[in-house]
Order: sequence, then structure tokens, then C-alpha cells
Amino acid sequence: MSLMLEPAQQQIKDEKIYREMGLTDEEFSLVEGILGRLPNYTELGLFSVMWSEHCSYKNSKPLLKKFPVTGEQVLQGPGEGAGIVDIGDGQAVAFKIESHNHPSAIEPYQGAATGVGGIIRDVFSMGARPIAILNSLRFGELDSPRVRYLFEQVVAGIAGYGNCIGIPTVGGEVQFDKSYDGNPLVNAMCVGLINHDEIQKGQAKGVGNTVMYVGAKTGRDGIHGATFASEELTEDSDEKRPAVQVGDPFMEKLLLEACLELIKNDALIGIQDMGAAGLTSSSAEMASKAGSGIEMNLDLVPQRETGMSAYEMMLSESQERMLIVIEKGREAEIQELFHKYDLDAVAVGTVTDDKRLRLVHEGNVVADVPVDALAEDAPVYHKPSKEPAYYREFQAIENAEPEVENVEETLHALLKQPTIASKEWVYDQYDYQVRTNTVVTPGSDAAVLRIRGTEKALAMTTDCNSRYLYLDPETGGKIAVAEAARNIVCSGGRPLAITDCLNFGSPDKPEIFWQMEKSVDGMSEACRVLNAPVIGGNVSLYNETNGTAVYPTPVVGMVGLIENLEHITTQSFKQVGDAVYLVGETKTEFGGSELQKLTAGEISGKAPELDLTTELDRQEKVLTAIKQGLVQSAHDLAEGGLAVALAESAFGSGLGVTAETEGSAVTELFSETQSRFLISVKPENQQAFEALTGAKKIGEVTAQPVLKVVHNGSAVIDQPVEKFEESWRGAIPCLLN
Amino acid sequence: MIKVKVHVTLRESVLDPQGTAVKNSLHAMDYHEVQDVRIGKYLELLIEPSDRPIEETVKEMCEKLLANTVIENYEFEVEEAVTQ
Amino acid sequence: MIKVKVHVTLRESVLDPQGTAVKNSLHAMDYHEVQDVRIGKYLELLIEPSDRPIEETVKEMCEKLLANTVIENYEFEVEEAVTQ
Amino acid sequence: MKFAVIVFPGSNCDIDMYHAVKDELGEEVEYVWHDEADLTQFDGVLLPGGFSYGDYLRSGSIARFSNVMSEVVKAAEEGKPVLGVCNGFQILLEAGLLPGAMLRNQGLKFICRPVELEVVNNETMFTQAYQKNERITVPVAHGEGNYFCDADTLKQLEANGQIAFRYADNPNGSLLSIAGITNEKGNVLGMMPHPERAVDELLGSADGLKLFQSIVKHWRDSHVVNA
Ligand SMILES: Nc1ncnc2c1ncn2[C@@H]1O[C@H](COP(=O)(O)OP(=O)(O)O)[C@@H](O)[C@H]1O
Ligand SMILES: [Mg+2]
Repeated sequence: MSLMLEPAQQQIKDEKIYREMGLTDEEFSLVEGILGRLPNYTELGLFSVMWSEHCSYKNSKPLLKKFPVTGEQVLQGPGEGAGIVDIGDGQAVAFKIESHNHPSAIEPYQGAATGVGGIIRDVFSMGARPIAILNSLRFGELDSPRVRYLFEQVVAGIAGYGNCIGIPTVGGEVQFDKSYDGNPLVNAMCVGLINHDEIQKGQAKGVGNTVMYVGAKTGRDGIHGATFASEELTEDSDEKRPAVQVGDPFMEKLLLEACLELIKNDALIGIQDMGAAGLTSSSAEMASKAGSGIEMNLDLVPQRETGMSAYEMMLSESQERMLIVIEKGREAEIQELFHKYDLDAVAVGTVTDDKRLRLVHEGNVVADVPVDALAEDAPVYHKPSKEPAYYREFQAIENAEPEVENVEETLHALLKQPTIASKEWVYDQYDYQVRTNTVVTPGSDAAVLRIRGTEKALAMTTDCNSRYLYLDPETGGKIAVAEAARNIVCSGGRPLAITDCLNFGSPDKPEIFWQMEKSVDGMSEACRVLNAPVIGGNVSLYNETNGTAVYPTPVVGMVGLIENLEHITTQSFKQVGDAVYLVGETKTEFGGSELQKLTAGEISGKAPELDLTTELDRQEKVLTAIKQGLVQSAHDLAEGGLAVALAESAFGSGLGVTAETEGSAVTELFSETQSRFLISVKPENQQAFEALTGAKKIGEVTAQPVLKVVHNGSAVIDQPVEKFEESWRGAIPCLLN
Repeated sequence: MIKVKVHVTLRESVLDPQGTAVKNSLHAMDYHEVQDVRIGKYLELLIEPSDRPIEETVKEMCEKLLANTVIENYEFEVEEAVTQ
Repeated sequence: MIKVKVHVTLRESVLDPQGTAVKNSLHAMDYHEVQDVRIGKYLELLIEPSDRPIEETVKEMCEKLLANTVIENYEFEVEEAVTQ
Repeated sequence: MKFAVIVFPGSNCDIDMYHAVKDELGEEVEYVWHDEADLTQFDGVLLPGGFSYGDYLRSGSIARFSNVMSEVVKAAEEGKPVLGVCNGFQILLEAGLLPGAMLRNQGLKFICRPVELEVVNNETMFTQAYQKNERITVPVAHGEGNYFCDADTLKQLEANGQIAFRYADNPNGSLLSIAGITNEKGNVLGMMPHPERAVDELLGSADGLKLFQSIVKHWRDSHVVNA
């Protein structure tokens, strides 16, 4: 028995109830046309979720087409749970990033935790063993108690899920800016390892084969109140339908181990996780991809609660569930496999040949719709785009140096900026070592994991400086990809591919759509030049509060291959007497910089320029130098420029550094010009390194732990490293107390 | 001094992994008569009386900090004055 | 069906940093009248009646599983029969 | 020497423990599923870290009722070495094989970082390869590692030399900075830091290896004597 009276077909149309489910009048007519009749309430629910932006990418599809998605390394591009890239020796790496922004804004702990759980399922549904988790977080400024609460709870949620399931959380990034005040961003990325012959697809092939439901029971989680006819929403029904799901990492651990055992079983035909739109998207997509249909009996679906309607079951977003298709007749064997892990595995349906999704509930056919209409035929919109007025104004501003009185104090102030400050407070809460493969732990440019049984390793990072993107989305988009690649290269790896999460405001606003368009253009070009195709990603739109959008934030998650463990490089200085080099020239570029934000309180002007050919050339030279064994430490220059990079390379090394610069101190020390690296080299390798890179020596690693910068002949920075480290390490804990 | 006992429990339809784990464990220990277990938080507050009605203060604290009403319900009892 | 409410609290001699953290947050939110906060667990069990006295069963479950008496105390109330 | 690594639902340092013994120590090792009812063929028992049964009520409280635990108790009574690390330690406490209990970390946060330990007693079968008061670096990764026991128990632990390791800089609020304790007989060790994560310089430290080597040496010595 259903809790509510579902409106009848005619009533849905007359009272335009579909609007409350997010369908437009035109979309409703489309549905009516496809079915050749009016949809019932359950069918309408199926269309409304499958045609949502989240499942159909109806607003972003035209943009996503611009991304380069092929390359000889790509084994699986966008379209499945996760993309897959070859790493040789019959092995491959699967990875993907996903957002959980809106749930995290309401219930930050569970929102973040279930975000992690969801992305892990995407990876193991491909047959890959998840080996690492990363994240990318954006919050408002930490002076607000609400922001502090969100920050603390989100980090605790990520830690809670990842630590319990036993997958190391090895890296990420956190930035703070007032544009994220009411709308934090929580993106989680998972990386997995897989053998080529174990790659799975989410396909429902073979008429007559059995569709099985495995994992947690279905409850009324995540069915949004807004999708209900308002007159039926009582206090009581609200109580029954929590919009936020609670994660159960223990259940997922069991599901993970069971599914990885399952993929070794030849009875398995297809597998897909039940993510957004749960049973609906998994069944419709698996059938559509295979050119088949599915018939399911919903009475057989394991349920956590009594009296669930077909609509509720199909739209539930209960976590820790998978849909699998297996060879007919081998159900008992599969059930036994899952029972070993105390998990439900229930045959709920069969594969048919009529390309329809047919649902039976309590003896009645409650839905009968073409699977392609759900999975493939959502309308696609080409939204109007308009260059925002601010962009013109910013482009007209000439580059200039911010006013700085005392360089040394400015360095302290920059190191205390939460975006630059040490993130130890965050990653101390993550078990980044479990499974004992993490060779480079959080705190360097990219995290590095060895691949057991080989001499190889994987480098991984997430990056996106959204301030640059706000000033100039195209250049900023290029920079996001280039910065990720720089971090990979500094660790000794060659970029393989990226996954991206496009976090933007409302695409219905032409200025926002313009930001999306330009960002994607910039990213695409950078991916092409740097040979890092896009193998998957996620789109999160409508990130706004009170009509104000977040900065355009297309987060880049990148994985690179380190061919030999000996190439692994970190950012910290290694040995007294090593020569310190700056690769790349410095220009006066402060648009969107930390120093601009610090001195002016807001950002303006042009983003730093980026020339992709130069970028590629420098990255290749640095990587070659690393592989030739010429490099002791490598660090990319990012927020805060050279001075911050010098300090970061000195932190924790027990060593000091003396550097000499010329020209304008503010530019030399704090400009954020792109495509630059800070590298230390043993004296005996200086010549070879210079010959290879043409870089200029700027200083030396010293035994005395002092950070000293001599500018135009006089010392402008001269203090124990420890003093700077205190500023940097203490900043976030201090803001939180 | 007033003692206030606050119970914070998960809302009815919200998944309770802790409760489920405990129930399963009790069954494994042969307490098959246990049909359901739900787990919540229990807080004891010691509050100095003020001009403001205590019920109002506690309700506010619950809404703002002690419970997240998106997934949790709360209930409280105010006990007669205690002396320390 | 019988409903049993179990409270598991830390023993007096054991520090309760979680309670202290909540107290500090409340103070930061200007609830200075809060003198002390202690945090424990609250369990609701739904039990099918059997021949064995329910108090005995629940006590046993508490001692064995629900509380660790090295650090925790427990208390429970048995509520009159509930029908589902 | 042949070790068993006990796998509970939710264990997640089982693989690390297995590789430490097999690859770095070079001894025999097998995984044993939690419902196994026989450990007689093993010479030593290892309870790995993780979140058994999600650790949803209290860490280790549910795992302690697994079938295999009565076998672990038996092995301990027979004098075989039993090592519980992190969640394994918590399970040994819940099972009463070691005295005391774990509270949440004083800072209320999960802590993952390398920490410095002091070898307090180097005369146990787990620590004889270390020097007395030797400082070693071993990572911790836990949310509930704040060791607690009553005053009498604490006195006994000290008097009997049952404190094996102490933190140089207490990260979690443990009484007397206790990081690891043995039972009175000295054949059961529970510790929060992860020696199996410190067996390879590539991963930052190999200081944990001597712990496993101590166990093997002790076993070899007693077997030569018995032979
Ligand atoms: N949310 C996070 N989770 C895990 N590690 C993080 C997080 N934020 C930052 N880190 C780690 O801190 C280090 C510094 O981060 P960041 O300043 O973003 O580096 P970069 O500018 O080189 O990308 C990196 O090793 C990164 O992985
Ligand atoms: Mg970097």
C-alpha cells in the first residue's frame, strides 16, 4: 500500500504536476509523443530523473563533445562508470571524479561520505580494485562559523567513509573563497587498478538472462520532496522521505569484496552501480547500451521499509547497491557468493528483446517505456551564451604590481592564507597509508602509489584555481589542466589522462553558460596539447546561493604513470650544496593571485597567460631531467609564486635555502606566472641539467635552516625556516579555534 | 542548576547502519527475540537557570547544534533543579 | 512487542572530550549558562516477549555487548507492550 | 614459522599484514576467515587493523564474538604469540585477552601520521630485537586509540613490565602515553601503531620489521630448545 495517492494520468497533465518534477511543458509533450499516451505517475518519475541534468547532461552535452576523448592509451572513454587507461603489462588504471555538492551543503558529514561511497562504486563496477581516493573541496571564508562547521564535517565525512572501507585518501585540494559561502563544493575522485581482461561493462545482454539486485536494501532515501505533488506532502510523508542518504561504509566494503570476487566468475554478463536515480538509471542504461530491454518485478526488490510504491522504489537513492546481469540458471551460485559476505542477492528480472523497461508491482504492469527514450533521447539544449560585462572590464586592466611594504612580512601573510597554508589538519584525518602502497603521502605536489609486483608507480592529483577561471575562463581552463600535469611531472610521472568535474552556477544564465563554454574550450585545448584526454567526468550545475554563482570551478583530476620507482621525486630539498634552479621566466602577473587577494581583498584584471607549447616543452624537459637522474627535488610554482615555493621546498627538509633575484622584488617573488618549476640539482649534475633545460641557477640549499632571499644585492628575506613553517602550519588550526 | 536530558535519534526512514550491525550481532549471539535496534545519542546538560524559559533555550541549542533536523529528531526532558 | 530504552554513558571517572567539545561550542555560541555536557549512547530495542524475564535478557545483552563496563555504565527502562 | 592473519568482515589491514610477513619477513602466512574454527596448524596469530563490522557500536565489540575468537583465546592460552594491531588491539581488549579499554582520541579526530615510539620493555617475545628505550618510527591511523584502565590495572601493567611501547609525544590522550601492552604472560601484544606499515624504507620506515623478527627468533629459539 502506498503512502500517498498518486495523481491520475489526466490530472498530471491538467494540473501540470510534471513541472514539480522538473519537466517542462515541451518535455512533457515529448514524453506523451514517445509513449503515444499519457504517462502514469511512475513513468513520469522515470522520465523526470533520467532527463534531469544529472543523468542526461541535457545542458552540457554540446560542450562535453568538445573534449578530446581518445588516445592510444585510452581503453575506455566517457560513458561507463569510470574511464580506463592502459599502463602496460596487461594492467590499466580506472578513475573518475564526482560531485556531492548539494547534499553536503545540507548534511555535510553524510553528504561528503556518500559522495566518496558513490565514486568508489563507479570504479569497482568496472571490475577495478579501488586503490586511492582524492578530493577537491571549496568553502567560503573560515571566519564564518557555518563555514567552519561545513569544513570540519565534510572532512570528517570523507575520512569516516574512506578510512572505514580501507582505501587510502591520498590527496586533494581545499580552497576558500567567499563565492562558495552558501554553496560548498565537495568533489571526490577514486582511482582503481585493473587487468585488461577483467574490464566489465554495464550491459544487459542476452535475452532471457537474469537481472539481480545486490547489496543494501532499498529505502525511501533521496527521493526529493519537490518531486511530489505538494498537496500530498504532509508532515508525515516528509518524515518518511529523507532527502539525504546515510552512508554505510561497512556494507560497501562487503559489496566491494563480493563484486571483485564476482568479476572472476564467468556467469557475470554486466554490472552497474545504482547511483543517482538508482534502479531506474542502472536498468535503463544497461538495457539501452546492450540494445535490449528489461522486465523487473518490484515485489522482489529487497526493501528496508514497508509499503513502498513503485515510484519510490525506482527513484530511491539508497546507497551501497548494484544491479548485475548474469547467465540464466546460475542464480544459486551467485547468491552463495554474496551470502558469504552476508549480502542480499535477489533475482528481480530478466533481459528481454523488446527494448522496453517494463515494471511489475503487486501484479500490475506499472510502467512500460522504451529504454532508449529514457537513456538516450533526452532533449539536448543549446543554451544562449553571452560574454559578461565584467570580463571586458577585467581584460582592459593593465598588469600591475600590488603595493608591498615588507617582503618578509608579506611572505608570512601569504603562508597564512588558508588556500596556501598547510592542509595537514585535513589529511591527518585521512588514513592515507592503508594497503601500504603510498610512497609519496599528502603534502607534496602529487600523491604517488607503487604498483605492487612491478617497478612502476602512479602519480595522482586534483587541481583547479577558480580565481583565474573567473577572470578568464578559457585561460583558467588551460591552467587547470596544465597545473595538474605540472604536479604529475614534478613527481616523476607522465600525464596519462584526466577526469573532470564541471562545477558551475545556473546554465540558464547566458553569462554562466559562457563561462562553461570558454572553460571547456581552454581545457580541451590543454588536454590536446599535453596529450591527456578526458576519460570521464561529472557535471554539477546550479551551484548558487541567492542568485549568486560560485566561481567557475572545473576541477581536474589527473593520473600519471611513473615508469620506474627510481623516478619518484618530491618537492622538498634533499641535500646541502644542491643548486637551486628556476625553470621559466617571470612576468608581472597578479590577476587572481594570492597577493592581489591579500592586498586588495578581491580579485580583478587578467589571469596569468599560458602558452601551451612552452608549457609542454618545459614539462618534457623537467621529466627528462628527472628520468636521467639529474633532479633531487621538483616543485611547481603556484599560488604565492617563487617565495612560497622556496618556503614549501624547505619545510620539513631540515635544510635552508639562499636565493638571489634581480629586477622588481614583488614580481620576482610573488607573481603567479605559469609554466615555472623550482628544482634542486646535485653540483655534479648542474652542467647536464643546464644543458638540457637552459634554466638559470638562483640559489643553493644550505645546512643552516634559514630561508634567505637576496634581491638586487640586499637581503629582503632572512629568517629561520621554522618561523615561516609556524605561520604555514598553524594557520588553519588557528582559524578553526 | 537544571539537568536536561536530550535524546537525538535518526528520523524514521533514515538508514541506521549502527543499529543494524548491533541487531545482527545480537542475532548471532542467539538473541533472536530482538526485532529491531535503533541507535541515537544521549546528552546530559547541566544548565544554570536564567530569565529565559529553559525550554526555549534548549530547543534552540538542539536546532542549531545538537541535532541536524534533516536526518535527526530530538526530544528533551527538563529535570527538577539539582544542587551540586 | 516490548520496547526497551537503553542509556549507555561514560563512567564518572572517565573524561568525556566529546561532551567538553560540545560545551565549548555552546559557549562559543553564547550559551554561557551551560555548565556541563556529557554524551552517551541511546539505544531503542524492540523485543518479542519470551519466557525469560526481559530484564534478565537485557541486562545480559548490556553486559556482553551493548556497554563496556570498564568505561561505561548502562541503564534501561522496559516500556509497556507496543503493537506494531 | 607459520602465521595466521585473521580476516573479520571489515578488516582492511589484512593484506598489509600478510605482505609484511611474506615479502619482508619471509615466513609462511595464510588468511583465516572469521568463522574458521581451527588454528592448530599455526604458530602465531595476527589480528590486523581495520573496522571490523564497521566498528559501529564500539571498536572491536562485535568482532570479539566471531567464531574464530575462541580459537584465538586457545592459542593465547597455549602460549603462542598473538599480536593485535589497531583494530586487532581493540578486539583483544574487548575479548578480555588484554586489560583496559579504548576511548576516542582526546582530540576527537582520526589521526594518521608517523609517530615516534619508545621501546619500554625489550624483553618480550615481540621486542627482543630492539634496544631498551630505543626510539622507533611507526605510523598510527586510528580514531579510538586513547588507552584507558583503572588505577590498579595501571599499577600492575607497570609492575609486570607489560607496557611494551609508549608514545614519545602522546597523540591521543592514552594513559601514561601507552601505545602497546602485553598480557601478564607476555605472549599477547596489542598495539595501536602499525608495525606492518613500517617494513620498507620506500614507505618511510622499516622500524617495524624487528618486531616480527623478534617473534620468529623467539619461536626458533624455543623450538631448538624443545627439539
Ligand atoms: N582535501 C585534501 N585532501 C587530501 N590532501 C590534501 C587536501 N588538500 C590538500 N592536500 C594535500 O596537500 C598538499 C598541498 O596541496 P596544494 O596546496 O593544493 O598543492 P598544489 O598547489 O601543489 O596542487 C598536496 O599534497 C595535497 O594532496
Ligand atoms: Mg604543486
